[in-house]
Amino acid sequence: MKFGVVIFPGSNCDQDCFYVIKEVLKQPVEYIWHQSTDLAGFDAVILPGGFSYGDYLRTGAVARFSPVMKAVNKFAAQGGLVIGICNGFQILLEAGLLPGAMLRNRNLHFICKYVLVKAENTETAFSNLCRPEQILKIPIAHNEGNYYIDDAGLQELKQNNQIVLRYYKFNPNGSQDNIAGIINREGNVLGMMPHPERSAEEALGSRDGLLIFKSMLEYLQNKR
Amino acid sequence: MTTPNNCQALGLSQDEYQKITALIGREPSLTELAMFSVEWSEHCGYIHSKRMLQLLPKTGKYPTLIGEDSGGIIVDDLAIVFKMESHNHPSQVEPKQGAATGVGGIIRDIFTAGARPIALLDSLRFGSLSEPYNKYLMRGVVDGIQFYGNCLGVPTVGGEIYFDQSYNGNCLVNVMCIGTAKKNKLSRARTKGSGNSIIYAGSSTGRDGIGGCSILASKEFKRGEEKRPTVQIGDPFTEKCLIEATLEALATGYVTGIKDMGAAGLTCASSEMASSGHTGIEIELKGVPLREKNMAPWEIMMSESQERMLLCVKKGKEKIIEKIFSKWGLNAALIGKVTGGRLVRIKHKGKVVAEVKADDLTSAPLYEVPCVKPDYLETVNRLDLHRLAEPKDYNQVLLKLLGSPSIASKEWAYRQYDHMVQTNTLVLPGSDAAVLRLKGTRKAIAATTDCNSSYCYLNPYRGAQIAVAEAARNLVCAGAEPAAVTDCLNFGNPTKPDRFWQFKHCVEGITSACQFFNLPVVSGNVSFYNESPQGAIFPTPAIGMIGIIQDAKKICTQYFKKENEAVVLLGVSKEELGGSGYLKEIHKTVRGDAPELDLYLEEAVQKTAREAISKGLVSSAHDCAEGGLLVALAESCISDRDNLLGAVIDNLTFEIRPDALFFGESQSRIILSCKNSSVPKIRKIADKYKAPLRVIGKTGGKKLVVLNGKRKPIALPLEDLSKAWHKSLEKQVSL
Amino acid sequence: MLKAEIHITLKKTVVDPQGLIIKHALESIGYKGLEEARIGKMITLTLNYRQKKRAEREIREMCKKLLANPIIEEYTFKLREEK
Amino acid sequence: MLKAEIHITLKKTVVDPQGLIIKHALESIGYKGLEEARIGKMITLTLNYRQKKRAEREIREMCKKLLANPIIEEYTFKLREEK
Ligand SMILES: Nc1ncnc2c1ncn2[C@@H]1O[C@H](COP(=O)(O)OP(=O)(O)O)[C@@H](O)[C@H]1O
Ligand SMILES: [Mg+2]
Repeated sequence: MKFGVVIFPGSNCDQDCFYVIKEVLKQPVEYIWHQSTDLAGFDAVILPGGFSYGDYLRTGAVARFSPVMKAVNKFAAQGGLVIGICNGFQILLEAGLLPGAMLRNRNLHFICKYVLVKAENTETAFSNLCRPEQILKIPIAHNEGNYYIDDAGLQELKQNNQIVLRYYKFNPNGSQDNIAGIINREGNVLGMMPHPERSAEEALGSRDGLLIFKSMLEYLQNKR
Repeated sequence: MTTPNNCQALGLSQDEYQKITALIGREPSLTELAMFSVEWSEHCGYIHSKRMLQLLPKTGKYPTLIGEDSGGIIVDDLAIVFKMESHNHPSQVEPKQGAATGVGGIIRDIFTAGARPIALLDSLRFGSLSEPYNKYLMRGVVDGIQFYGNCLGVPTVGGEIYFDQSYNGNCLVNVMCIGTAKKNKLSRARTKGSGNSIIYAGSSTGRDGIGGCSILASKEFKRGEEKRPTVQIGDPFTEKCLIEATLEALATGYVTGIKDMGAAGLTCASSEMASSGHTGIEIELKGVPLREKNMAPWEIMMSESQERMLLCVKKGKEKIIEKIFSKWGLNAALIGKVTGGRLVRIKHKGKVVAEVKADDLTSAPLYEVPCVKPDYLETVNRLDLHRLAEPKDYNQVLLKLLGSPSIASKEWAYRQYDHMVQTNTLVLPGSDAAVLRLKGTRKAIAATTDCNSSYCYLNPYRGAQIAVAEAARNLVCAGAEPAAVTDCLNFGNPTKPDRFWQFKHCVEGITSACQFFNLPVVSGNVSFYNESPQGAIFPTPAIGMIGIIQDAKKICTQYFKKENEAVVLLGVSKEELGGSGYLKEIHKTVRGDAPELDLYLEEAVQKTAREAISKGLVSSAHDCAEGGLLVALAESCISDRDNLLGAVIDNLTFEIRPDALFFGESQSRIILSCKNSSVPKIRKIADKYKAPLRVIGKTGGKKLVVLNGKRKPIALPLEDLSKAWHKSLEKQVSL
Repeated sequence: MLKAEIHITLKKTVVDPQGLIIKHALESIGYKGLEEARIGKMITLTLNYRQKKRAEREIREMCKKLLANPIIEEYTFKLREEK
Repeated sequence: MLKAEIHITLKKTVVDPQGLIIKHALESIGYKGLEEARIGKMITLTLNYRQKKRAEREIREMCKKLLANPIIEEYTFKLREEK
C-alpha cells in the first residue's frame, strides 16, 4: 500500500511520519510537495504536523490554498484515505474537509505531553484494530487544539458516530466534548490532534499510535 | 566623511582609529569604518577574551572538528556539531523576541555547518521572581523559545533555570543547539576558488539592529535609561524554509562555503569567509535584496536582519542553487565573486565604497586586561558553621527547598517546548540529562547544560570546575560517556579588573577539569558586560556537554522504578554548606567556599555508575546537586509524576551536622536504585574504581522517610513533596 | 492609495480564552472594574489603487476566503484614502 | 458602561513577518494591488464604570504595563459609552 506524506512549507512532522511508515509499518511511502496536483497511485495521504506557513495568520489557513489541497479534495471525494495529524487536522478544518474550527488552548500555552485518549469509534478505517473503548497513550504538541463546533454540528457528529477519539480523564486544551479526533461522514478523512507517529515505537514510550497506521493498512488491504 | 564623532558612535576608540588609518594607509571611508567597528568589537573580535580562550583544550577521546562558527566531534561516520550562544541583552528589553531571535541565531550556526539541527537546550538565569519584571522576563523568554523552536521542529530537550538577585536587570538567555551530519557532508564558512560566485540567500535586508551587535553587546544597562535598540521579530517560518533550502543546496555539492549573516551581517560574513578562505571577495551591493528604501552602503553592510545566508557557489552552478531557494519561497541573489588577492572590495552601483584586506578586518587588536582579585571574596568566603543555627523542623526545610524556584520542577517551562518532534527523544526533560537516539545507528547521545553560579561567585576556579564535573555527572546518570563540551561564558564588564579576574579563573577552571576528563571544548561564546547598576552578575560559565551511549537500550532515568529496591549512595557527604541552596533559601545568604572537588573521586564515582548502568544493573540514577542529598532523594521519588514512589532511608551515618548531611552540596555523589541482588555486583565495580558506596535504604511506600536510630527527622507524604516541587514555579511566574 | 483597516473578532458565542486570561491578568495587577476583555486581530492593508468599490468588494472576499474563519470569527472593515 | 477599543501594532520600523505571509497568501489567491499588509491586535475592554477620565488613565497604564511592549509596539485606543 502506498502512503504519501505532504510537505507544506513549515511542516515539521513530515519526516517523522515518513519514518514510521517506512521503518516501522514497512510500507512504501513518498513525499508529496505542496505544489503537486496529482495523487495518482497513492492509497493513503498524510497531512503531517508542523506550522505550515508559520501558522502566522490562523493555523492551517494559508496551507489550505496550496495546490495540493485541490488534489487532496479530489482524492478524498474518490474515497482515498486522508489523515491529518495536528497541523494536518487544522488544515482539514480550514479546507472544510472536516467540520469545526480550532481555538487556542484554554491555558494559552503550547502543550507537549503524553495524554490518554479513548477510542470511541473503532469501526473506522483508522481505528479498526483498537478494542472498543481502548485507552491509547499518545502525545500531543500544539498551541491550538481547543476544538470548537456549534451545538448543531456537535449533535451531528455524535449522531453519525464521527467522534473517533476523546481525551480520557484529562482534557488538556479545553476542546468541546473532549474531542481529540473526528472523521468525516464518509469515513475516509480523519483529523486528530495527538501524534500517532511519535508513539509508534516502544523506545519512545508507547506503541499505541502505531494502531492508527496499522488500522489504515488493514482497511486498505481488505478493500483490495 | 569619517569624523571622531562617527568613531565614538560606532564604539571605536581614538587608538583604534589610528590603527585603522595606519593599516589601510589613508582615512577610512564611512563604510570601512563601520566594518572595522563591528569586526573589532568584543562580539566579533573577542578582543578581551581571545587570549584566555586559547587555553581551552581542543582534543579528547573522539576526533574533534573546530569549524568557523561551531564545532563538534566525529563518532563513526557521523559528525555531531554543537554550540551554545547567548542573547542576554536583547532578551532583557524584549524577552519574547529577544529569546526567539537567539534561538534562530544558534540554529543557523549549526546548519551552516551542513548539520541538521536535532535538539536545543536552554540555560536561563533571572532575578528574583518576587519582582514583577522578572516574571515578565521569564514568561516572555520561555514564550520566545517555544515560539521559535516549536515552529522549526527542533525539539527543546533540556536546559536549566536559576534565579538570583544578581540577575536583576540582566537576565541570561543561553541556547545550545546540536546537529548531526554525515562526516563527509560538512561545510565550512570560507570562500574557495577564485571566480566562484557569492550568493545571498534568505530574507531581505532592512535597517534592523544596525550596530546592534557591537553596541548592544558592549554596553551595560543603566536602569531607566532610554535605550531602545531595534529588537527584531523572529520569523521561524522563514528560518525553517532556510534550513531545508540550505541543506538541499549543500547536498548538491556545488556550495563550496557558507556562512550565516548574524551579528554584523554582511560585513562579518564576507570578510570572515574571505579571511578563512585566504582569498579576496568582491561584492556589489546593488544586488542585495532590500526591504527599505534608500539604504546607504554602510547600512547594508551593517544590517543584522535575521534569517540570511551567504554562499560561495561553483561558477556555472548559480542557477541550480537559486532554484532551490526559490522553491522554498526565499530570495537568492548573485551579489559577488571570489577574487584573487586578499581584498574585501565592496561596490555600490559600480562605485567602490570599501576596499580593505580581509585579514585586517578579522585580526582585531587583542587587549591585555588588568586582573585583580575581587575584594568581596575575603568577606563572603567566611562562613562559621558554629554560628549557624540548625533548623528544628527538617520537613519544613525540605518542602521549602523543593518549592524554591531554582530547585523546583521546571515542567512549567518544558511543557511548553516541543521536546518530542523528530522522534529521537528517548529520555524526555525531567531527568538528569536528555537522551536522543541517532537513527540508523545503535547509539544515542545525552546532552545537558549546567552551571551553579553561586559556586562561581564564591570561587570562580572551582565553581567552573564543578560546572564541568556536574555536567559530566548528569550525562553519566543517563548512561552516557561524556565526550565534548561547549560553553557560554557570561560575565560583567571585562575592562574592570575584578570582573576579568573572575573570567580568567573560570576559564582556567574549565580548562583544568576538561583536561582531567579528556574533554575537548569544541565551541563556545562569550558574553561580557552583563551588569546592572547593582553590579555584575554572578560569573556564569554555562557548560553544555554531550555524551555518547553505545547502546541506546542501556539508558537510565532519575526516578525510582520499583518497590523494595536498594537505594545506594556513591560518594561521600562532607560537612560543607558553602554556596548551598540551603544557605541561600533558608539562611538567606550566599557565603562560604564552593564545595570541595576531588577530580579523582569524581571520576571513580562516574565510572562506577556508568559501568553499572551499561551492565543493566541500575534502575535509576540521579546526582546530588542543589539542595543536596534530600532534594535528590525527593526528586527520585516524585519526578515521574504519574508514578510516585517513596523510600525509607535508614542507613545514613550521622557523623556530621544533620543539615549538612541532608542539604549540603558535596560533589561527586550519585544515588542509584537497583535490585537487592545487584548490590554486590555494583559494589564490586565500585571497589574496582575505589568509589565509596553505601546502601542507605530502600524504595517503597507512599512517603519519604529518613530514620536516625529511632528518630524520624524526615517523614513526608509524597503528595506533599510533589505539590511543593511540581506546582511551585507555575505559581510563582503567574501574575 | 487606499488603506483598509480590518477587524477580526471571535463571535460573541465563542469563548475567548485569550480575552479571559488578559482580563484575569489585568485584574491581578490591580484593575478592578473590568466587565469583559476580548481580543481580536487588526489587519491593515495598503492598496496601490484608488477605486473604492473594487476595494470593498475585494476586501470582503479576502475576509471570507482567508482572513477570517466564518465558523468562529466575524469581521468588519474601514477604508480610507491616503495621500 | 464604557467600551474601549485598543489597537496594538508593531512600530513602522519593525518588520512584520506575519504581515508578509498574509500579503503573499493574498497575492497567491489572486489579489494584486497590495502594497503592504500588517497585522496587529485589537483588544476590546468593557468597563463597568462611567468615568471617562479614569478610564483613559487606566487604559494608558494597562497598555504600558501589560498589553504592549513600547520597544516594538505602539498603541492607540478609543473610548465610547454603551447603553
Ligand atoms: N529551561 C529548561 N528547558 C528545558 N528543560 C529544562 C529547563 N530547565 C530545566 N529543564 C529540565 O528539567 C530537569 C531538571 O533540571 P535541573 O534541575 O537543572 O537538573 P540538574 O540539577 O540535574 O542539572 C532536566 O531534565 C532539565 O533538562
Ligand atoms: Mg542533575
